[in-house]
Amino acid sequence: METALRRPGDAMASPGAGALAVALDDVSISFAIKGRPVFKAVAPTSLHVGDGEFVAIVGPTGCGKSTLLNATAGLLKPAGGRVSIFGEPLAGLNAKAGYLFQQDALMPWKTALDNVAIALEIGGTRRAEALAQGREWLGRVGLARFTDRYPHELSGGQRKRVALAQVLVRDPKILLMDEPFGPLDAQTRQIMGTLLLRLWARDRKAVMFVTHDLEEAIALSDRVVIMSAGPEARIIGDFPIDLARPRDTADIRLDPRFHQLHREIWNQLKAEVVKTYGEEMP
Amino acid sequence: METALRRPGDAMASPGAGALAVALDDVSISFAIKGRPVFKAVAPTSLHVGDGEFVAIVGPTGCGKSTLLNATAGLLKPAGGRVSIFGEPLAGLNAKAGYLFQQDALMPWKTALDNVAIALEIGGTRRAEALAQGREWLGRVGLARFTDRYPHELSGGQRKRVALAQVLVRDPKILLMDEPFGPLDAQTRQIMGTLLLRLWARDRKAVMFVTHDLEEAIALSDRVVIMSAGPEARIIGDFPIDLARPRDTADIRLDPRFHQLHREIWNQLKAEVVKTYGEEMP
Amino acid sequence: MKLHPAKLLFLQVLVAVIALAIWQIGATVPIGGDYLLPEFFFSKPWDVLSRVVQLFVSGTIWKHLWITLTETVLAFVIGSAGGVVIGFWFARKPVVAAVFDPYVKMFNALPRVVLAPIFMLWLGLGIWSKVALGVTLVFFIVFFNVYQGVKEVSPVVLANARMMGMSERQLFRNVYWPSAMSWMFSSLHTAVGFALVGAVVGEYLGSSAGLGYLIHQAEGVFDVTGVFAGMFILAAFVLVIDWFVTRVERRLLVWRPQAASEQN
Amino acid sequence: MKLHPAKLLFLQVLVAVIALAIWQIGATVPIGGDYLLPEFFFSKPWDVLSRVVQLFVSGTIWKHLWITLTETVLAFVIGSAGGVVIGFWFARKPVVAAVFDPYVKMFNALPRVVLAPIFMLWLGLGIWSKVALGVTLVFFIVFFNVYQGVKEVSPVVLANARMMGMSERQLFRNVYWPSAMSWMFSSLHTAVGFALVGAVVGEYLGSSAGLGYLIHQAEGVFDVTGVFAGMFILAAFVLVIDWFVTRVERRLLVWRPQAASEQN
Amino acid sequence: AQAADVEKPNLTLGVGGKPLLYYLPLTLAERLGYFKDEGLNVEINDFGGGAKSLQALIGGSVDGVTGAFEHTIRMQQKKQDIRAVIDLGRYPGIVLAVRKSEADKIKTVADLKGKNIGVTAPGSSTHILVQYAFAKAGLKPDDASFIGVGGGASGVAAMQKGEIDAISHLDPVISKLDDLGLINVMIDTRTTEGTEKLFGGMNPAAVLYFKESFIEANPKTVQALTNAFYRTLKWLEKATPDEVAATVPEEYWLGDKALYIKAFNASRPSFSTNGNIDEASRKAALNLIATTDPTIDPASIDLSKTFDGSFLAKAKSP
Ligand SMILES: Nc1ncnc2c1ncn2[C@@H]1O[C@H](COP(=O)(O)OP(=O)(O)OP(=O)(O)O)[C@@H](O)[C@H]1O
Ligand SMILES: Nc1ncnc2c1ncn2[C@@H]1O[C@H](COP(=O)(O)OP(=O)(O)OP(=O)(O)O)[C@@H](O)[C@H]1O
Ligand SMILES: [Mg+2]
Ligand SMILES: [Mg+2]
Repeated sequence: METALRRPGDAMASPGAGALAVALDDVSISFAIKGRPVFKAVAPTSLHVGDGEFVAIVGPTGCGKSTLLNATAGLLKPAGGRVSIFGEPLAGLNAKAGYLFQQDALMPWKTALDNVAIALEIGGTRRAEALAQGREWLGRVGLARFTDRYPHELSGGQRKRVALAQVLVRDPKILLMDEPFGPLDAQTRQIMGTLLLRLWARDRKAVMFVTHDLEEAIALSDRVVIMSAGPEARIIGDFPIDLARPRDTADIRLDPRFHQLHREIWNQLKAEVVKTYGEEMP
Repeated sequence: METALRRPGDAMASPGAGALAVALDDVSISFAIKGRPVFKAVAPTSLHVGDGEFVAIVGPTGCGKSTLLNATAGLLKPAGGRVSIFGEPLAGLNAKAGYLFQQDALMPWKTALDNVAIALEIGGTRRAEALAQGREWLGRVGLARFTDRYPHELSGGQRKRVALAQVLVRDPKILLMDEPFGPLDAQTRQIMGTLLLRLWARDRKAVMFVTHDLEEAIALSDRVVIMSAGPEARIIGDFPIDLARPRDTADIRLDPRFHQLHREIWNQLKAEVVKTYGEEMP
Repeated sequence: MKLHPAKLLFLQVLVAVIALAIWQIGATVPIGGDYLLPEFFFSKPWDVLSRVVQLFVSGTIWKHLWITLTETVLAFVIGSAGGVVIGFWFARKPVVAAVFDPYVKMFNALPRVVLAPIFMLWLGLGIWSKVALGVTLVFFIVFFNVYQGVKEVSPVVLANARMMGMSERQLFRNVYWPSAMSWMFSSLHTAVGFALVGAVVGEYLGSSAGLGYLIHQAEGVFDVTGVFAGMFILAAFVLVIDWFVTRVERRLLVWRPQAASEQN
Repeated sequence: MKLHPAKLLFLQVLVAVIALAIWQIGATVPIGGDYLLPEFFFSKPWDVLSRVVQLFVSGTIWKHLWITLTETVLAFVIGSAGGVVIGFWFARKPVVAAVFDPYVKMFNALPRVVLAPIFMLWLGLGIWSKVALGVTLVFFIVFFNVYQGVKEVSPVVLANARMMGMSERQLFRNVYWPSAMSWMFSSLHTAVGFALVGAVVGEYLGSSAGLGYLIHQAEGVFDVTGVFAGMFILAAFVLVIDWFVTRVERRLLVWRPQAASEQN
Repeated sequence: AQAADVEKPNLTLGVGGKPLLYYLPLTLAERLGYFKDEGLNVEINDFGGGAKSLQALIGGSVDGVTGAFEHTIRMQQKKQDIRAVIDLGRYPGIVLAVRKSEADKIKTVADLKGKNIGVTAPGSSTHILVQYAFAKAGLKPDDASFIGVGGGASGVAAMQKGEIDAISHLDPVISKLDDLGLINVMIDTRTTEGTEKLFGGMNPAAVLYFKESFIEANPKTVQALTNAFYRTLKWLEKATPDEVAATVPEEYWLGDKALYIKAFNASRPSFSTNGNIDEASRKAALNLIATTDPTIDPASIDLSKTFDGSFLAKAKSP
């Protein structure tokens, strides 16, 4: 398993390899729960994401993926370890990152369009320009006809796509995405994946992409990281994806190398998930 | 396409076929939006679910799946058509149904265990008994160690599983499930699917199961219903799944018939989704 | 469960009629030798109504009404603005809030009646001393609610907004303010009444005009009819102000899903 | 941004010291020939403090304090219980709410000072007429907040609970009540002060004991020191009641995520 | 004085502003222990004003009230039978004073036209007195604007800030203003001359009154109270200012004993010495309110029902 963590081709994962967008070094995360011992969600863990690298994170439910993203975003203070962003230790919020939350996070008092436009406006973009770009982005995620709806008037998948537009329109250097395509149908998922890859190819953002769909993880990313079941979750696998770019998210699934990778990662993941239920499942 | 709707073996879908758990006849659903023409989400549509039948509903995001479940639950009044439950026209809430919502719907002021136990307590079960059963169900969904957590202290997938336990513990005659396994990893999904099937096999509930995962839909259900992209969404495909029961949700995917069905349904679905983006995608 | 407006109006009038009937009977029909609502303390509805009409017909009321209106509106506006600003400030600066918390609560507990002489000393006998009294009532109601409202902002929405890079000011405009709005309006509905109470009590304690002055004068000569007429005008008056508040509220809260209890 | 308790206490005391210093200077150092806080109206902090001490040492205060405490607690409990019950009732019965809405608002606008004689008529001179005054203040604050709180219940959580088959009563216990709780407590914090204000104003308008009586007596003979001493005791007093409310609140709201503004 | 056999040994008296010098006999009777001597246990309830104490009497919360004599007349108009049994103050004790800086411009009542005049409350006796003076001077009631300034320190504040040009008020406000050198007295009904000048005779002010029904049901109790007050009046007649100051609670000294004694000396003549309200005084009182309140019909008032002298007579000859 150690070999999985340190593969020869995995230069970017090792510290000091130059431009690291995100460096989590020995980061551990705990939650204080009233009247209970501290819950150690994530054991000391290191994860390095190079500038322009697309890292997918998979792991059993409740292992600590969201928690890890929260720490990278600066929303959660790790119990131990260091978080560095482009070489600088992170203090406060991570201003370089855009974060697509797992939960609904749209402002309910703004229409879909305003929710997207505000992301630009706070950066100083004029309103007319922000609205134009917002409209364009909503079109890209397939919501051109829903611009003036309030969040509660949208379906779950539609809200998620508004949130996606909200994050992407700002064009951040680092993208943190927590199950961005969760409530979307397979077809829409692929379309969105292609959209994301196109954007990423243009100016090579660093991406941390949490998903439960292993195929999606392989199809999109440069590296797939596997977390063990919690508590005290750790990274137990780190697989570089050596599929050629640019990729077509649909066609790539026919590639034999894809299947080989899939099988390899799946086996490790499966063992891990079974552990979660080990004693508990009926 | 008409043939897809009325297949010879599809007796249960036709009206008057005896014990129908849910009968939606020419149900149409509209939303009033301020300062805009009425939004016709679902065009007059009929869907019949026999007693003990497991129907999966798939369709592009935003087509009206949740809306259809809401109408069946009695939470939403259809603009037209009739909703009957076990032959009776539905007035008010559907007391026979358990509904797993797409959104977070746990009571934030109750622990996971209390959230499950309350579902029994309101039916008159004594507290001690309700707690015992709640604990057992939380164990079944893999959360035995999280019984006394409040919802905000759980991960997205954990919350969903608490909600699942909350619905299943009541043992309703009709199950309405809106993307119940959405935020779960593939492995946990299968475990939960198996759990659901076991339960269903025991006392043959009627199930309406919304999912974006076509493989899951086929693996679990007796029938897969496809909805067209909205607005004015309709049911445009109705495929009986003639795979043998009992099924193992993992092994069944190796069955050649499974693949055949998958391809068949997929082709129709794909065409549908592309329509949604037709003019809009960049 | 929506009522037809005409039916609603009918029911509302019915309630008024029943209340007036009870009043009339209580004031004129002795029950067990005693009046339930002795005329000396309660007057009679018909007398009160005709006095109200007379006040309006003779025109004497307008000047008083105008003064009280000015005071009420000023107290309401200043008090709620203050409550909103300080409420937000406290909510965003936990240290400030923690330090001043006991003092705010202490001030809230001071009986305003006792403060009247001090306000008169500082602000004179004109409308401002009455406005000040109203402000001390309105302020605390709005303050506590806004303070709580800001703390109730959804953590996820807030985190999202902060990740977008919003400054404190932008957060205020785009998150805290709209989110605390329903709290604010809830407190405003209470505050409208209290603004008027403050103004009237101020007038009552020292003034030369206003509804409170009228009531006080009537009380001094044991003219209960006059007192009730004054209170009646007062009450009708607050409905008008509240109607404006409700309109603004409807306007600003369009984004809300229909209230849960109104569905179905 | 959490303060160390000792540091917090230090800052709080500092604020008090600064305020007292300003008071002392304003009362004793003439600015431009005039005193900012003339002693005749404001007394001097030191005098007030020694009067407070004297009141406690001589023991005269206890009787008054006890009476006012009883009135305040009764007004608070009855007023909030009424506000909660009627608030829930109105929120759950839109028709009732719509019909009575204007009347509730009208009553909220009646100056309590004018109502005092009526309460005395009905309830006599004992504590109950004072309690009634306090109740009319507390009730409306709690009522409006609970009413709004119920309407703000998350529609999804409510729909889920209803699908479970909860009866109206079960919904109340398991959904509306816990959900409206933070609204309720917000209003309770305001209401504590108003309960006391009501009690004191009642005493002020007619009584033979209580803090309001003390203050009224002192005021009648220009004993500002006495007035301020009374107000000071009053204010200290409300902090104690509020402390209890806060404890109950903490207890009942354990399930809340840490308030958004306190994170980070 | 007899003891023990009163019908109602525990009773409550109402008063609107107990510390006022206007009600000094009440405080004295209490502090001198005269109620106790009569076998009475008196609880004194202090109200926000005279009107409120009267309302408490009508409402039945108090048994008797020390208040203005005019209340008995007004209540007759309202069909409430209220009777005075003993007079405590012969003169109203109200002072109309003008601000010093205006004194050279305002010399007579007629000069008050168009000015701002502070009164304790609109409709109160201080207001009515000015209106009476206006009527005598040929002015209309609304020829000046009357500002209610309340009973306490607000009057002083209003005068200090120059917001009122004249004030019609009672002690201790008047003495305080005088002490501060802010006012010139124009009409002083604390003294015999001042009162006679304005009313042409006496004009009873503070009295002890009851509901007729109460007097009927509790004659011995009323007698005991009358006895106690009569004894107080006699004590007061002879007492030195220092004795009075020593008898009242220290808090009543206005924070300044000298000021209290000054105020007492100014008011001294206004306290009744014999407790009687004669026919002329009653007429004067009726004349006062009838002049200023058009709703009072003098013809319909039976003045003999406003004062019941039988108790006083017994108190004088025990
Ligand atoms: N605020 C909290 N307090 C206590 N425990 C928490 C809190 N937030 C998360 N946890 C726990 O930490 C662990 C990791 O949670 P996290 O949300 O990171 O999981 P996840 O990997 O994102 O899971 P999922 O795929 O279900 O979203 C879980 O066991 C969860 O119960
Ligand atoms: N309250 C509402 N007001 C207006 N339009 C609504 C409302 N709720 C849903 N809609 C619209 O109705 C359509 C169907 O919504 P629904 O939530 O049923 O979609 P869905 O099939 O569940 O989608 P998803 O897979 O994304 O959850 C969508 O276009 C949505 O915008
Ligand atoms: Mg997560
Ligand atoms: Mg949906």
